[in-house]
Amino acid sequence: MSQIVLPQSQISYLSDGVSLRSWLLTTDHKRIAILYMISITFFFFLGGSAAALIRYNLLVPQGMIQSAETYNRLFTMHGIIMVWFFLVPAVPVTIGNFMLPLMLGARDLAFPKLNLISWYLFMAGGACALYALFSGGIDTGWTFYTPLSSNYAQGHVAAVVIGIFISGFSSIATGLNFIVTIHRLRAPGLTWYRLPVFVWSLYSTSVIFVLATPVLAITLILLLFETLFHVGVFDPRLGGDPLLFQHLFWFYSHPAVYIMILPGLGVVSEIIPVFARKELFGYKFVVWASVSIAVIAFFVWGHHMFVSGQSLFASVTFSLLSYFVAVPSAIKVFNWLGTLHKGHIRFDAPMIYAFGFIGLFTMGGLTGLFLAALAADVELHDTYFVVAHFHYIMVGGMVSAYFAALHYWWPKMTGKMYPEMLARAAALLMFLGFNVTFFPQFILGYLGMPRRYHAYPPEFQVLNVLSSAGATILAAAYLMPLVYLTFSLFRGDRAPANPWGGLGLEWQTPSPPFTINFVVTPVVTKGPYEFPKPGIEPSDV
Amino acid sequence: MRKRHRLNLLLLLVLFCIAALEFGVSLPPVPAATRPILALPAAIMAVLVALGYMRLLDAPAIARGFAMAGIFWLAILLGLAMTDPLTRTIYAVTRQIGS
Amino acid sequence: MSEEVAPHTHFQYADATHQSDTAVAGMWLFLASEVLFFGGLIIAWMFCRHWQPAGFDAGGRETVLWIGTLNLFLLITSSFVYSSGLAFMEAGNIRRLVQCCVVTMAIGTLFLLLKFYEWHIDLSENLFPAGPFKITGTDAGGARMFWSFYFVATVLHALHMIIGVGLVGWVAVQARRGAFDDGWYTPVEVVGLYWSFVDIVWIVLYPVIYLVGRG
Amino acid sequence: MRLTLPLAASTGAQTDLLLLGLLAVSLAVLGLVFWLMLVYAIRYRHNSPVDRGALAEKSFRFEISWTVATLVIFFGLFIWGSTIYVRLYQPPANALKVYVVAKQWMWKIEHAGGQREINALHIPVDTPIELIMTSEDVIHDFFVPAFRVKRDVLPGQYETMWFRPDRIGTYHLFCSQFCGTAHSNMIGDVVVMSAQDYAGWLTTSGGGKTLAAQGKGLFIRYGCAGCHLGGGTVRAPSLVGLYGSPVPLSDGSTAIADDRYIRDSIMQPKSQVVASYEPIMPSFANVIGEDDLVRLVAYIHSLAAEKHG
Repeated sequence: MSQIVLPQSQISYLSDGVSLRSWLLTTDHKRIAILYMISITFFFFLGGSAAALIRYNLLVPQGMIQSAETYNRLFTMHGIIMVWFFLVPAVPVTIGNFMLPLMLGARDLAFPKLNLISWYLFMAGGACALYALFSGGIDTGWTFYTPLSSNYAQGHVAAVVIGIFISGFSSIATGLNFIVTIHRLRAPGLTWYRLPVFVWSLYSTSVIFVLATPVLAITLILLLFETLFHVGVFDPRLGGDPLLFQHLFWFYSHPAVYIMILPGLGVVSEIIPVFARKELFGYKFVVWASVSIAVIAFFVWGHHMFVSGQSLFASVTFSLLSYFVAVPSAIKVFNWLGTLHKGHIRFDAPMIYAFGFIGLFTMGGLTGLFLAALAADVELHDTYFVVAHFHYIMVGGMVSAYFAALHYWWPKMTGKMYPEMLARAAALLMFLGFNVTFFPQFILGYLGMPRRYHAYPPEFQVLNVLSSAGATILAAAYLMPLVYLTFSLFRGDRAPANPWGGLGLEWQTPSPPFTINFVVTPVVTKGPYEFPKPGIEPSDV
Repeated sequence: MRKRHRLNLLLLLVLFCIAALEFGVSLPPVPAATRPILALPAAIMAVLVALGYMRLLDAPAIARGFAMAGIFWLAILLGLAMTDPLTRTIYAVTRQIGS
Repeated sequence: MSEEVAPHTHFQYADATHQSDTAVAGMWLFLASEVLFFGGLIIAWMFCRHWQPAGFDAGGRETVLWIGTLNLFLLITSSFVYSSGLAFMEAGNIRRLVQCCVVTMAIGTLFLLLKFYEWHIDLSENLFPAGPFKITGTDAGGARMFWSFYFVATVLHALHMIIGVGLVGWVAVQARRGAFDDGWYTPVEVVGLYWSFVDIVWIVLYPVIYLVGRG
Repeated sequence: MRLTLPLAASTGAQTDLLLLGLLAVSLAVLGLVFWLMLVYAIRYRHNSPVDRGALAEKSFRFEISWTVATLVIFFGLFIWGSTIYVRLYQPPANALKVYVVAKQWMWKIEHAGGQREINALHIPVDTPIELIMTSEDVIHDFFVPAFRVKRDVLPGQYETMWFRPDRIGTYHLFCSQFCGTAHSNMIGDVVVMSAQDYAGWLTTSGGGKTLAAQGKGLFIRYGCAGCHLGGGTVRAPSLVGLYGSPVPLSDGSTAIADDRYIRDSIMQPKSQVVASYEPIMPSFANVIGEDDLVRLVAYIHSLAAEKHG
């Protein structure tokens, strides 16, 4: 590769070459973040439409969609697309890719070409999975439990498994890139305890990316081998153990749910101090809470298998460990409240999303305690209580944090301000729609309605109709940002370099930033949240 | 440079000895319970190659950190997962499908 | 940060050693993920062997022991050869490095040829788990599973070996083209890490496949 | 539309108590978080003139206090949850055994007296019931919300679950592990009846020969009697009085001859050979189906009663 001449040009990364080729072969982390954002949004609305059809079907006890087969393929598609093609990559690859080098004062990630390969792997995996899902799909649920998925499933299990397998390498590449960048490319003076908490949460997420995803890769290879040759690795009739698949699958999938939530925790820890104009309460505790979540996340996967025939000793061990992993999340919530105490809170759109996040994430976390208690899990496992629990954390927590981050850094990424009033309305509508959709499901789960049911007994209908109604409000609330954010690209007024008064290095670059980020590498002297005396207007900082 | 070559050669001989030992130990019939000791020579050889040929000691500090992380997480996967089959009291009955 | 940039250094690195240490750290992290990848295979092997000890031993006895053992010694030697090639590189002796790379590639190819020959023997003896299988009776299930692990593990290892041989070849070509000097030879180091790691994987797989069944 | 789930099994009372306890803890924490957010949002909003006072208070004390508090509460919940869970693993000896065979998209239930039901389970009130369940294809899950119990049903091995119903009535039975196309149709009714009604149901629903009686016929037809009833040329362990007693095995260990041991010895005889006997018994793995196996096990179970009886 020829030697790179250091680009001296001061033009922004958006207008630095407009040909399709300059976008599709870019190694600029900012452009790759934009490419990812477009593909993430596509997958989000695709998975969302599958969810809408599921809620449509559950309006009546016998199911609006005639064939149960179609319903099974719908919820499997909803699960696969949302987990692997929206939630796992969501914040790290879009906001993380864009902001990490800026926050570190670096010019790009450690391995720019690897970053582009990561996007292409993600799209290749996505294309492969979409081909399978649209040419018939599969009816195994996103968990692929054997022997159902290996011996009894009709449909394109092999093609979907290969698609997810390829997209797994995209996660490993991104995680590897982030960890090495955070270690090696920090600006002078930027010590570990001066790093913004979002960088710490990206670091913890990347540790899980790199160390959990390979186990998913080998699990999918073994599943593929079993599906093609029926040799009995997971088939008890030939001597295999179906619980082995569940152990291997959940060893990846539980840390994966922490991959999904940790960046959200980082974003909220970034937004609350800025909009409360007050230093983050207990910075070191919040930081070490993120890192300890990344480590303990690997000890707890057995709580998915309390009633699946796992041994008594293992179940009791995993129940204890599952309670330990809940403690760091509790510490974070208390520290956010500590930050709000005696602050100067401004309720811009990102802050409304952050408040929504705290409320819904706390509810999600607390219902996790229900499922970690062994005897309660016997009653609640595989019912709508579990569905409500993980939607409170994934949709109430993660998606709210994604929208919060989107609105918080939108001026920096696009150089345009979003319409404030519309954004606040969308945030409140999303909070309302979400609760109407998913709170009834807690009650349905307690009443014993099992998951993944195409038809259900009539006594559950009222709550299901309520939930479906909420889903329509939620769908409307998701469409609003799509409209006004794209609208702001063309009509939005120019964004100042630092609209919110944030102290991170990313706010010291113009909006949108140059291709090389910093003409002169900044030197860091203070911590990330040492705000000047309160009362000063943010824009004149 | 000469010292490095001598070290490499010495390591090669040590590895050959351990490999030969491992091969030799496994020939006489050993009761099933003690077979996991075969993991010992393999682990020693792996560590020797990592320290000697991969020069883990003079690699940057975080590289050593990543190596330790890999081993630690592997131990979690193997250790915690094995608590289930080892303590599962009910018999996993196999039904042979005659080939 | 000085504007003139050392050769081969990407614009986001301060200097050459900064970049080479980063590359080495990046490779070690990738190897940690590979440890988990093969670790998943090992836990699956431990699980199934726990439920089917008799079947696994029956399957293990059918493996071709001499090829496995010869391959073990071959790979250890190849690690030694490549490592001494790296030592020559540090002293700036590129000709020796190219020779060591060629020898390493030769050993790697010999390993692969032996492995293909072993697979040929196994397939001819109906040891592929699907379809007609050599071992029948109560141990058939366990042996069938052993052989499915054998093929998954050896195919994955062979793929890693093929990539390794390709990488060493790329290093040899670059070295002959004069891309490296004693000031900058990071790719040689990084490929060395990958090659020795593939050797370690075989060191761990060897007893699992060949010896445990025969004990 | 009701919002509470009636309890129909005395073994479920503890679980209900635990659920209430968890709800109380959650509401307390939630209330604290929501209240604080509301207060801070109003009191410390941007332009409110209220005095902010000393800003930089040490955070260490707060951190340790709420970390320790959460640890203690969580540990308590863990202990409470697992003590109840352990009891699920210990069915009482006198429990009424009912065999359940799950098949893709139906529940086949067989009572000791030979009665067979599809997607329905009739049981007497106030007697501990132990379900011995296995599956013929994929993983299912026997879930009765009213009894607060569920258990995955794995193919190729027995899973047991027990409860003591204490209210007469009909309750839902769901399959709660996704098992394919008609997963949502794999439901049924659990009918808890008084002792007299149950006895009446037993006779009217075609009991006919008991499971054990049918098992005796199979015991002869499959040739087990040839070796195990003595008098034959082959030396084989006697099965009289076997059920429930410890069996010395050839590898030195001893196993308790319960349902699983008997089933395992029929399907894979060489895995646990009785001490001082040759492993010559052929495997009946693909000869005997799930239903016949249940009858054979019931017959061998009845041989034990013969000795004690």
